[in-house]
Amino acid sequence: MASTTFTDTRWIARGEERTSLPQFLLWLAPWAVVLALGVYAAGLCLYYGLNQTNMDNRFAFGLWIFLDLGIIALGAGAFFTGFLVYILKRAELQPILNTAVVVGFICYSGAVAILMVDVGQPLRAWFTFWHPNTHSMLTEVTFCISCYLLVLCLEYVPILLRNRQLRKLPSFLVFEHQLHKLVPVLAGVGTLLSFFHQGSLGGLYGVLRGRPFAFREGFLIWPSTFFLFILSAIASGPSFLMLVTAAVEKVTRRRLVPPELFQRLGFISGVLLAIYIAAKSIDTLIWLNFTSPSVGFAPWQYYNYKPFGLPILFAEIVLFGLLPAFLLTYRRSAKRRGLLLSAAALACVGILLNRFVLTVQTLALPTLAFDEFLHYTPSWQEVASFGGVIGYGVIGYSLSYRYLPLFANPKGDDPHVSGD
Amino acid sequence: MNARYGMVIDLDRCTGCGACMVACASENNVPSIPQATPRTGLTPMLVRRVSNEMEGSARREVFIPITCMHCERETPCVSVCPQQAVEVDKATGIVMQMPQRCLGCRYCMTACPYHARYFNWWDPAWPAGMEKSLNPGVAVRMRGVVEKCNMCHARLHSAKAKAAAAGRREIDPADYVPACAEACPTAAIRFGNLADQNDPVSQEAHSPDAFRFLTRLGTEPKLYYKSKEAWVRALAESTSANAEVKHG
Amino acid sequence: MKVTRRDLLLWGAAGAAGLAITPVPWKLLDDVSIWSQNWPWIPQPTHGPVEVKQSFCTLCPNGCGMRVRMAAGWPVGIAGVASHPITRGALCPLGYGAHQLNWHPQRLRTVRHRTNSSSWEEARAAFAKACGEGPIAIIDGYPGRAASSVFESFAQKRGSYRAVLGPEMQALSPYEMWSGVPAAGLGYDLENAQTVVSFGAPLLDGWGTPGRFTRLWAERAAGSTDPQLRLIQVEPSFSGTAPSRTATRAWQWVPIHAGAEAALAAGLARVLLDEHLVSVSARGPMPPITLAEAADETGLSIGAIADLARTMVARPPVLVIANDGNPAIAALNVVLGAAGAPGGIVRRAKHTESYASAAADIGSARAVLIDSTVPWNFAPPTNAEVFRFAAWDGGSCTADWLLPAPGFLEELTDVPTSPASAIATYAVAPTLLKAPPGVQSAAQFLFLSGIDPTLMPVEKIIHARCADLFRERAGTLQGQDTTPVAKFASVQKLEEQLWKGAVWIGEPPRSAAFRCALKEWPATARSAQSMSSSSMNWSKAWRAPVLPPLASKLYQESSLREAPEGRNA
Amino acid sequence: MTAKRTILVLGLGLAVALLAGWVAFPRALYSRRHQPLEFRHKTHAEKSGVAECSQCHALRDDGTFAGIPTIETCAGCHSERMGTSKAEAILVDTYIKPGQEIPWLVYARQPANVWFSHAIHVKRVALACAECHSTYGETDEVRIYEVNRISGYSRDIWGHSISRLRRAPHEGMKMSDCEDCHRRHNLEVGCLGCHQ
Repeated sequence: MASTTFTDTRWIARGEERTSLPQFLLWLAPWAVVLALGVYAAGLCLYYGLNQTNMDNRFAFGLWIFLDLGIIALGAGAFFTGFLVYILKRAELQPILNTAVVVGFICYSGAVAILMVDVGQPLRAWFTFWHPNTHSMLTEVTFCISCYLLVLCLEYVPILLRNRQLRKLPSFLVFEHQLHKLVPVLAGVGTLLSFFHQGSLGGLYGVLRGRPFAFREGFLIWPSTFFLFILSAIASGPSFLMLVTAAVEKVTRRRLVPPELFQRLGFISGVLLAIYIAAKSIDTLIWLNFTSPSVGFAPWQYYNYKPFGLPILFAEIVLFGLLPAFLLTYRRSAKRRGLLLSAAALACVGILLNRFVLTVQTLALPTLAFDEFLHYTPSWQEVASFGGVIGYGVIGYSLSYRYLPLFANPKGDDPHVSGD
Repeated sequence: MNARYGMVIDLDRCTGCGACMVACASENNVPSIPQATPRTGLTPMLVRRVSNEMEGSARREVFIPITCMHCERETPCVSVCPQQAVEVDKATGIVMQMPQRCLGCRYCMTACPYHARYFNWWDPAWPAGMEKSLNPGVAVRMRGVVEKCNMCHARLHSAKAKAAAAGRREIDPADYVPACAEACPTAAIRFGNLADQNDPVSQEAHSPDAFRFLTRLGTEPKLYYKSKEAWVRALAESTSANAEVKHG
Repeated sequence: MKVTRRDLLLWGAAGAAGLAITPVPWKLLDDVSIWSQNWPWIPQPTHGPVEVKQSFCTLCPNGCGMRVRMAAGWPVGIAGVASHPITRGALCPLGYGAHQLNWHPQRLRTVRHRTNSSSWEEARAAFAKACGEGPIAIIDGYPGRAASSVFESFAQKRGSYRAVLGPEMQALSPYEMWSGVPAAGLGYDLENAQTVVSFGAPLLDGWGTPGRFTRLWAERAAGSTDPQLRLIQVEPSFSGTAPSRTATRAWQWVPIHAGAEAALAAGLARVLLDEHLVSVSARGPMPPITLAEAADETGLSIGAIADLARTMVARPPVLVIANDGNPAIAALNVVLGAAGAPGGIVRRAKHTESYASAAADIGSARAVLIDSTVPWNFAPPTNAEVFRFAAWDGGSCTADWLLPAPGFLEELTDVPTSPASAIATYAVAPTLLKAPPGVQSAAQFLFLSGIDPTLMPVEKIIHARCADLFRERAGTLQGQDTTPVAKFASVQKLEEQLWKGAVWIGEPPRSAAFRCALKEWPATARSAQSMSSSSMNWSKAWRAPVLPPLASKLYQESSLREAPEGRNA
Repeated sequence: MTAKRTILVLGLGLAVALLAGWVAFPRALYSRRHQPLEFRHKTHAEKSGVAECSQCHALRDDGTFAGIPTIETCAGCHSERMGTSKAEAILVDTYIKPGQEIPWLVYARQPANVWFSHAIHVKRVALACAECHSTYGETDEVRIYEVNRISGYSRDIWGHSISRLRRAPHEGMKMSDCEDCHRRHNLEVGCLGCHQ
């Protein structure tokens, strides 16, 4: 069935016009290069070991962990939108649901791929499932992320099967229908899993009793960062979805979703962001005044080391917190697409900054009185292999966009019955 | 009765010669890595040099041997390990690291406030023939795993075997002394059973000059340090004192 | 019936599902992880019966006692010997890694003539030829051994024998000049000193026998504000470089201008004599330098020098230790009456060997034979043909002949009294490892060259020395237990013990006085070398060709020490 | 019709998979090796009146286990050929005369990171050798040594049955087997109790 002529229209959903194949390939080419370079770099790390990175015994976590936490937070849009649509029955968000799933799938699979390079002995990584240490936040993360990745696959498959050619196989169509019935359930499960691993990613650092900069008291077994991470993730998720959709609209020069939807997303994002910032501020105050001093670390001492001064804290809370929260929720600013999007961008940057501070600053700060404040610059292998994930993301999304009906088509007829 | 092995390190006696570091590496088959730096090297026992930051004749320096503190409560590295590669041994109180179980996620390294854990960034290698000089009691680690002080468990093993062969249940304390304590030319490092009231080490641990690092973290380390110099004892707690003078 | 794509898909699906309920995926998962735990390229130790052998470290002339743990016949670990009278269980960091040295990549296994490889026959021929043509010189880095006496007797007729001495011995040479007692017979009675003033000697950093002074210091001084053993370190302070670990751990550190040691010594002597702080009997010559000049040169105030002088004598006996042959500093000891008094410079009770440390001029030699014990940084005269013995190639070697010598534990040698020791000791380091083929010690080389038929092999000489010990019936033998030599029934019994690692100990230096005839103050020579690096002792003064690989832990994988020169991390 | 066909195809796929997994795979996974020499435990025991395993497989004074006797022990009797068998010739000429150790393939060889003290198990707890090593020592057979191509472990470590379900008490020397026995005698041992 391989088409001999240099075209792929038979694969593109009816009623959707897409750019010509050559133009599409031209768009993919640079990203393919980035991806290839990333695969090569990752290969080096797997073959020669992690000496290929610039991490060391003091900076045992580096760029990778920071970006993993980052993209997983941004990928939270997937489960959260599913949650809103299927659990809270917010039908108006339906149009971006597929995008949400694809973005989520890409973020999570990418993060997991990088993690497999990041661990020193990937061949033994499965021990976590066989000999799990139930007290470890990382165990929680590993279980939830791998399970949720499975859920995402199950959510992605029906979208995949809606491809024009694949629909030709009757059994697939049946399968897809069955699966689609499952989707609400999956959304529920996904929500549960996501709440836990987003949280335990925060817990990851919150439990570090040995690192008073990160250590937090908490509720039951979960430190406060557990809940802050959930909040910040669901706050930034929608913003990121908005940015992705907007980017696609820019590239394809066409309206894919009604503008009200953007405002809706922005509002949700903004409100959650506001809640998050409030919670974070309280948490920070408690930590500075009680938690940290109680273990012998004077408040504010962490901010004596440039470049990690107080401005970072300010930026996190005001510049990338309150400001976007306001812009996203305030009707006037939300109406202006430009403002809305830049606010969304600010929100996402804020979350990334938060993850950066927690991962990098925590390790850079001294604990013993005679420790030095440390610096670390990732090696090209680290940067490249992460670039690979981004390349993978863009390519993955582009393909999905081209060959799958990501956005319910304007005619509004239900994609399930339409088609041949 | 269960033992609680620990050490008392008399910093006033330490001349920073580094014998403990070499003896430790030799006992535990720690390779010498050509490309390694102070930040990527393997030094399960590491002597750190600290000064009172004065100039001229007022300058004092102290050498602080740092190794795993074998924390007793809330042991930071144990709770974080996702696959039980770290545990506190009930019988000895030793915090054990199992490199063959480890998947190299390095979470325990970020958890350790003493930076006493080391990652094998490279595969171990020895010049041709030198593998004959490896200690048969210790398995060589491979790249991609975390290692640390296991209190020379190979010596505990041979002490146990010796006792068993002699039909004894308990080991002879003389048979079990970690390499660093054995090697220290000034007997600054002393090893003993903190659970045993009559053990001189457990008594020394309660001397007024004795202190432990970062006790307020509440991890109850089993490595005690000793100094008559107040500025040295002041190093026990966090950086807050001299945070101002340090900057990135 | 034709197979459709659908069939294939279904078949594959069923197959995949089926495999999941077979051992394949699960067993593979397990085996692959086990493989990762036993990677074939990770070296593994050799297993076998374990035994502990007593021996002595021969890396430097201090001959520390060591227990060598051998597994399957190979050394796998090294520890000190608590019963050793001088080291008392201590070793230096290099000693603990020494058992790996024999496999060092720079180990020499073949004879090298300049850049190309050669043979022992050619080397011997060349040496014989040289001996015929002119005077030869033999350089020994570890005088007093049986091998050394082989060198001496060979050199007697054909040239000169010269011992390269470490700073500890150099510091004793002035007293030899003034008293006629050979420096090799002198030592520091540290054990009885109460105040030790070191002029740049790295007393806490591997000076003399590692562990000898550090042990004393740890037991009598460490941490105490008013210690029984007061260590005063006189040492230049250089801005930028950290002071030596001795300076920063000492009871008192006196920072002075670089190279002003002699001036300070003179200044102190003047104060001691002016203020009659020293007993009249011990009065030495008055230095020809005013206190003001001394103060000016050292950078200390007049008051500071005076105070230092008073502090010195406050807690006698006081001993001044130099780090080189600087006569002014030695003279200070004479003024203090520390030369030839308990707790000062003492003359060892009868020691088994006496050797000429006379620095004969070897500039005119036709050929120079350098023993493997000579520090690698020893520079021989260029006009002579140089036969350099060494177990390891330390790099940038200018010798004409590079001759592979036995490595660590591979050679039978006796262990004479360690430099600057107050008591005489004697021990034997047996051969614990078979030397690789094509390796030969300098003594064997001379013996096999057959140039001098009267030469005795090392083993014979050691037997003879043991016989002497037995005949003299003096001292005790310190092994698992302590036995006076007089108690031994036969020389065989004595030798047996010595071969098992026992140490012969001479009488303690009680009536150890000797007179120094020092009429006037020696010409104030500036210090030969000035200390700055904290790692000076094992990298500069006594540069070994190579270090045990694990030494990298100290200067490369940590910043505990500076990388020795030529070994930058 | 299509339903039948579907079932047929599915069944076919399943059958192939099961056959490959349960029959072909185990054969492919292990490589079979012969011992360098044949050795008859039973005969040796009878001829030289050996009653205890420990008489040849002895504990050293320091509690370490000497394992298989060295070539000197063999030379004690076999310094010259004692028979006309081919094995005898090989033994004397290739091993005893040049003093070359026999490279026996040890069925129970544990990996480098395992510390197992025979002293503790045999001397203190008085376990019978057969508990772990079966009665191999009482037979005259020379078993084929099977080694896992991937992990390099002797097949005895996993046990002969690939499913590990039906296996004799002495079969299987994986960590889980040690743990089971320890659990049965409720003995708790930490990681480093058995690892090095």
